[in-house]
Amino acid sequence: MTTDAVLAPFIIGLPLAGAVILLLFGKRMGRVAGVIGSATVGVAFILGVISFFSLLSRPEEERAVSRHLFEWITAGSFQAGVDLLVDQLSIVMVLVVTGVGALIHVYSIGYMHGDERYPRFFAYLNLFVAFMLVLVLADNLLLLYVGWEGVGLCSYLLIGFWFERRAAANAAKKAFIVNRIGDFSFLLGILLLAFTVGSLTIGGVNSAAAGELTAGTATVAALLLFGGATGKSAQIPLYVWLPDAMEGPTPVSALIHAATMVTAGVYMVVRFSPVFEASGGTALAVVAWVGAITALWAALMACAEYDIKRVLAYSTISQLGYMFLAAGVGAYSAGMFHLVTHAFFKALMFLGAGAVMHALAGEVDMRKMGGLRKAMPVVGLTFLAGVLAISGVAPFAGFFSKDSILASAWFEDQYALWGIAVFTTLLTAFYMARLFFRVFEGDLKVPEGAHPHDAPRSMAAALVPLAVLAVIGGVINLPRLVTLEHFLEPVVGESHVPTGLTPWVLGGIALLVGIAGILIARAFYTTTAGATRRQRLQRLAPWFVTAVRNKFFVDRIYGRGIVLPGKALASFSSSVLDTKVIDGVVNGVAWLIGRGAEEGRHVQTGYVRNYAVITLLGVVVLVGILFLRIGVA
Amino acid sequence: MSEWPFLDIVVFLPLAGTLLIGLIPRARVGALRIGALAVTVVTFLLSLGILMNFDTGTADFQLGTSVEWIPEWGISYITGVDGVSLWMVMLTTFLMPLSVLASWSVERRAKPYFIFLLTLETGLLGVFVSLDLFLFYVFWEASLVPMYLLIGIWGYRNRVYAAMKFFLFTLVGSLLMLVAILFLYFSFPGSPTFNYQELLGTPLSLGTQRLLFLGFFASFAVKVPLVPLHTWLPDAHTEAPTAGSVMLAAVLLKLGAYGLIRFAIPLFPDAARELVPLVMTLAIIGIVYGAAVAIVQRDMKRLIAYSSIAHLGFIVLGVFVGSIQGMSGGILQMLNHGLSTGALFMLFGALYERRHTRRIADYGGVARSAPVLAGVFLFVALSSLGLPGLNGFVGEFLVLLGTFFRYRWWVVPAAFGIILAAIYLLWAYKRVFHGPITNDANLRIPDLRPREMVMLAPILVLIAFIGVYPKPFLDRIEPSAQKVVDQLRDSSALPEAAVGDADAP
Amino acid sequence: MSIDVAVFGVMFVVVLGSSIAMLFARNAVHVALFLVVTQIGLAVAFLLEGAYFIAAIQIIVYAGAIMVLFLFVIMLLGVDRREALNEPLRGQRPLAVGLAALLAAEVLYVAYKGSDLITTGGGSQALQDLNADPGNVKALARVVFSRYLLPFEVTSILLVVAVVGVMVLARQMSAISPVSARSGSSVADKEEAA
Amino acid sequence: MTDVPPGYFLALAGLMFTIGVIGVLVRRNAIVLFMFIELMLNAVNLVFVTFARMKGNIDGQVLVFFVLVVAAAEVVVGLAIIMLIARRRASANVDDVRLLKW
Repeated sequence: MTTDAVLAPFIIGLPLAGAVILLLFGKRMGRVAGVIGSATVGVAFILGVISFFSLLSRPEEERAVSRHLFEWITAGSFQAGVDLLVDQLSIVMVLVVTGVGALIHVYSIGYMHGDERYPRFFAYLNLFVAFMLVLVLADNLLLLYVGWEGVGLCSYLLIGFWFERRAAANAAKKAFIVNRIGDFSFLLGILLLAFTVGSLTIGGVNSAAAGELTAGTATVAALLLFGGATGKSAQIPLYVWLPDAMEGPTPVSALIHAATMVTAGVYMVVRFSPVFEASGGTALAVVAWVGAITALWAALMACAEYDIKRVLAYSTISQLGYMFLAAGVGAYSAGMFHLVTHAFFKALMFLGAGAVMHALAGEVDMRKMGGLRKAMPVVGLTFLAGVLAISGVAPFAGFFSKDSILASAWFEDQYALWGIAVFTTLLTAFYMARLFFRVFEGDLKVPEGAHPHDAPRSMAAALVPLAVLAVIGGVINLPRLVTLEHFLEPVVGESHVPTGLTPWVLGGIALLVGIAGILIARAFYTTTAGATRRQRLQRLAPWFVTAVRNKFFVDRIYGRGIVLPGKALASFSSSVLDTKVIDGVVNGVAWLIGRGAEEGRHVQTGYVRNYAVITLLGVVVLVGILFLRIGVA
Repeated sequence: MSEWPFLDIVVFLPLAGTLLIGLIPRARVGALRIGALAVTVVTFLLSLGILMNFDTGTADFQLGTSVEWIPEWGISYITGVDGVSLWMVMLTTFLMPLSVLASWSVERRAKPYFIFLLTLETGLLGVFVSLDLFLFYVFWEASLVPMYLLIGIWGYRNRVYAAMKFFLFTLVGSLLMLVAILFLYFSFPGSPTFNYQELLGTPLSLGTQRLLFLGFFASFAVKVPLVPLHTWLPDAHTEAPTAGSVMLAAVLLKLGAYGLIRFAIPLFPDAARELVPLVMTLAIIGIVYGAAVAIVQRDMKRLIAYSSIAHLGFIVLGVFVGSIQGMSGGILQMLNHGLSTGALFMLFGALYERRHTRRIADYGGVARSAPVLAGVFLFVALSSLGLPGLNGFVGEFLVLLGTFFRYRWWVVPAAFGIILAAIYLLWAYKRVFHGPITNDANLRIPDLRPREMVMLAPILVLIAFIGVYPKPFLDRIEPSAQKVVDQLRDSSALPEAAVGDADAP
Repeated sequence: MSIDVAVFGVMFVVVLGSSIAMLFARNAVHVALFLVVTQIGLAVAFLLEGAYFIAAIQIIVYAGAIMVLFLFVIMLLGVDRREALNEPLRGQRPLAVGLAALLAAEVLYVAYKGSDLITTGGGSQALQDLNADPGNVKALARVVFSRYLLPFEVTSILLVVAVVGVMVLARQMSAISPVSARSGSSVADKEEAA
Repeated sequence: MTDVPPGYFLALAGLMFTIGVIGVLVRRNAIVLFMFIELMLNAVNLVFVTFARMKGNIDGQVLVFFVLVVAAAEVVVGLAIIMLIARRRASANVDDVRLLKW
């Protein structure tokens, strides 16, 4: 067996073991828990790197190894095993998950310091990493589903980590349930594929998609799977849980709600790209449009948000939209590329935001902050790297990945999508710069009683490497040099970036738009004149501002339109159907019998002579019957 | 070794154990508990003998005995297990010691309590192993009485109403079944017999089959329970003492599903086939309705009771879709539901002992004062809502898969039930365990005690084990499940919709 | 023939008349006396039908012992108590009379239609022979102590049980008033006489 | 022995029985009630004797003998009970004893 196949179970097993140990014995460990938690993920990362090089050492066409561990569910002709698949795509995800995961673990040692449930936090984080690895390493749709729901569970646990806060508890529940709605669709997709393909292995599904699967089935299957992705990756219409999920501790937001879990949807779409392709355009178009609209939609909301974590959350939704847009136009490697770079810079920014909160006693409202760059230079600088990266400023990582998405859209002749994406780029640059200027630039402004200090060592230890990656992460896919694209080709198919002037022009446009966004934000948010300009702008379309500030009323619509009627229906069932109708019938029958007996017992007068008359009646009737039956003579 | 009549010993050991309990003076509650625990543990250990001697490869009945009882009327004592009843027997013997542990706080009239509990065990086990309709009916009714007394004497405030309702619902159903049994007995062409395996061949017209099927179905549908015959369940669950709820949910409800698999389908296959749409409709209504109603319950035990209705809907759905996946999944789900709902009742029972209220609104923030309890509860709740990797998922997935293979569209409302399950369980969990502590009484709730951990640990291990490696369970279920599926399916009329049929939806 | 018919006719009138008189007698003592008359009339009927022994004990036990017992109890409870004329139960009287009339019609119909049917075996002649040869009492005794021995013995047990039962009741009665002990024992005495 | 047809005796018995029934139904004094029962028993006795004549054997008369004994036992116990009740309630009216109503 090859090194990578041997290592795969251990890559999952290490964090899992860490989680179990921490859950069972964490209480007695104290601070060691953090070290153990980080170490398991760190070692898993090293194993991932070893596997990566072991894959690289093999010829290109043999870079996919599957390993059957044991049979899982077998019934009749249906079989699903616990099989792991290590190939180019999964190893990239493994590296991102374990790499970013390890850094965030380290960061959490500092961030969660002093929390009473410190060991529990690392147990959950480890468990999350384990499930995420199951998700990406699964060679089988059903096992992938295990990881898929497993990360949802960990997300639930971690969002609700501070469950004493009502908001956190609600957000956790909301996240899980909204995800479940997506999973409902995902599960139906799995059932459909199990039925039509007969096997749930990735190879089986994808080769069936390339072969016998009809376009209709493929479309339905792809859309059902994508329904799951909209839940997990927070796309329209199921994105509503992600902003609320910011109630969780910041490392959680960084790891789960920015870098890894939310990208699972993108990974899944890329993984099953043949199914999406087989639908003959419909499914991909839906993916692309949902992605594009989500990107724009979330970006708009990010512009009006004052909670720094929520800005980042909307930004994540928006960036995930980009990734789906890429997948939708068939640029899978571009999507994966953006997934990787996004993991770097978004995790970085979340951690930076966490450092700010840590320094300001948990304050998240950016209106109460300002000029923090001088107080916390490391954080400020690294955050700036993230902002530039996401805004698509060359040569930061985001520029390359975003540019390749934009270019793909353009070359697929999806100009409308391209337009939306470019406009979103502008918005992205704007709101990120707005955030940066408000928090880090200008005069020092902190909430009362807070003593801003720079990030402690463990936190900085995570920030700096991530900042470096955000700066230079683009190199993994430098056009025509070392390319991720090329590496992924055997899995996702060739991508054809045309040569010539156009790509350069497109790249230039993206860059200019990004810079423009930053400049607009600068005009609005750094000077005192900016404030009046802002007000003047808002007066132009006050209804729009209201709509954006209220998140387009989506939460309220869902609440009033779905949750309330649903609850009313359930209440009706419970208090009317069940207790009145069904129990009414039951108790009614009982009442009727009781009542009848109550009335009927008055026949028992107690007068012997009365009874005797009845007896006589019986005798007369009986003799009469005898006459009728046998007659006389 | 296999010459030992393990099965019969296991069935009657608890009843014999009541004699032991009878010898212990009433006042020595501690000794009574230990005695009951010892009896149930020994029963469980002996039942492992059944498991070990069970031959995986066959769908026939095994390990049983057959003696004539009242030969004049063709009544015999015939027992035996197959893949379906094996797990039900194991579930019963497994949960019984845990129920005794859950009854540790019973002080009032402890002696009759434990005697009834043990009698209940014999009754339940007897139902699962009887292969003579008369014997089956005797056990069926015999299991009813101790449960009725457990609810009626040791229950909570409204216990008499609940016990009465439980008793009458089930009794009305089982009387219809008795009529059907007698009818079947008299229509058997050979020498009169109640022997199940001989009766299987009784030639009946479709009309007769339909009536007799409905007779059996009435009894089993009440026990399952299927909507709209379910309203006894929330009351019975709510008012029953913890161990009563556990046994009620974990085993008693399975009697219905088990009866459908063992009797209703094989005895009247044509009628069963014809009435599949009806039963499936009821099952699906049960899934969605039970879950929806569970959402708005204010009483935790009621909520769990309604969740049982939804889960049992899944089981019946799986049993009746007529595919091996559905049937295996349904049977496995019987086991799973027994474990997870049993554990939920134990956990909530533990919480009740601490706070003496069942109202969800009286709780809040309990995870802070009792973190282990909260964690275990969450684990079990996740199993109940079908989180992949835990046991509930395996069963639910197989049921859905089986349903999809035969009746594509029915799967949508059934799967919708999974969303609802997440809603009611997590919402309730949030209200009980999360959030700030608003009620000072919740401030100092003691965490799980060692006894409770011992009681729950085996269930938790099994929940995880079945979730990760259900193969040993499915292997033993499959031959018997296949047999019933074959009986339910008219192989000439419906082609095997096997996995791999590439026809598009 | 003629004398028999005449005796029957007189007996018929006396029995029926005194029975009806029982219905209308207000005083319990009168009722009892009418009953005695009826029973004596019946004894005549028994004689007519060749049941000599039965006729004898009818008079000795029934008209004698049992009726004395009745009178005894009536005396104990007070002789002059008369029943009220009104009927508190609505519809009781018409219903009773109506239903009784129906019953009578049915019975009379049977008597009219079926009296010949059961005349089997030897008929009156055979009975006459029995009365002649071993004699009525002997014939009766033979049957009682052979075919009906077991019922006969059971009857004796019944009598013992009745005696014991009455003694128990008498003890309860003595708890109510001391006078009653005497009446209890007298009942037992009468019983033995029977 | 007479040659009056048995049917006449049966008719007499039937009428006596009916009168006994009416008496039981309309009279209220417990002792009187008892006497009417005796009347009915007597009517039955007459039937037995008549049947004995019709069948030509003596068994019917034996039955009368038994009826007599049973009647004696019944009267003894019955009267004792009536006494008991009459002493407790100072009344021999059967309508006064109706504890077992409803």
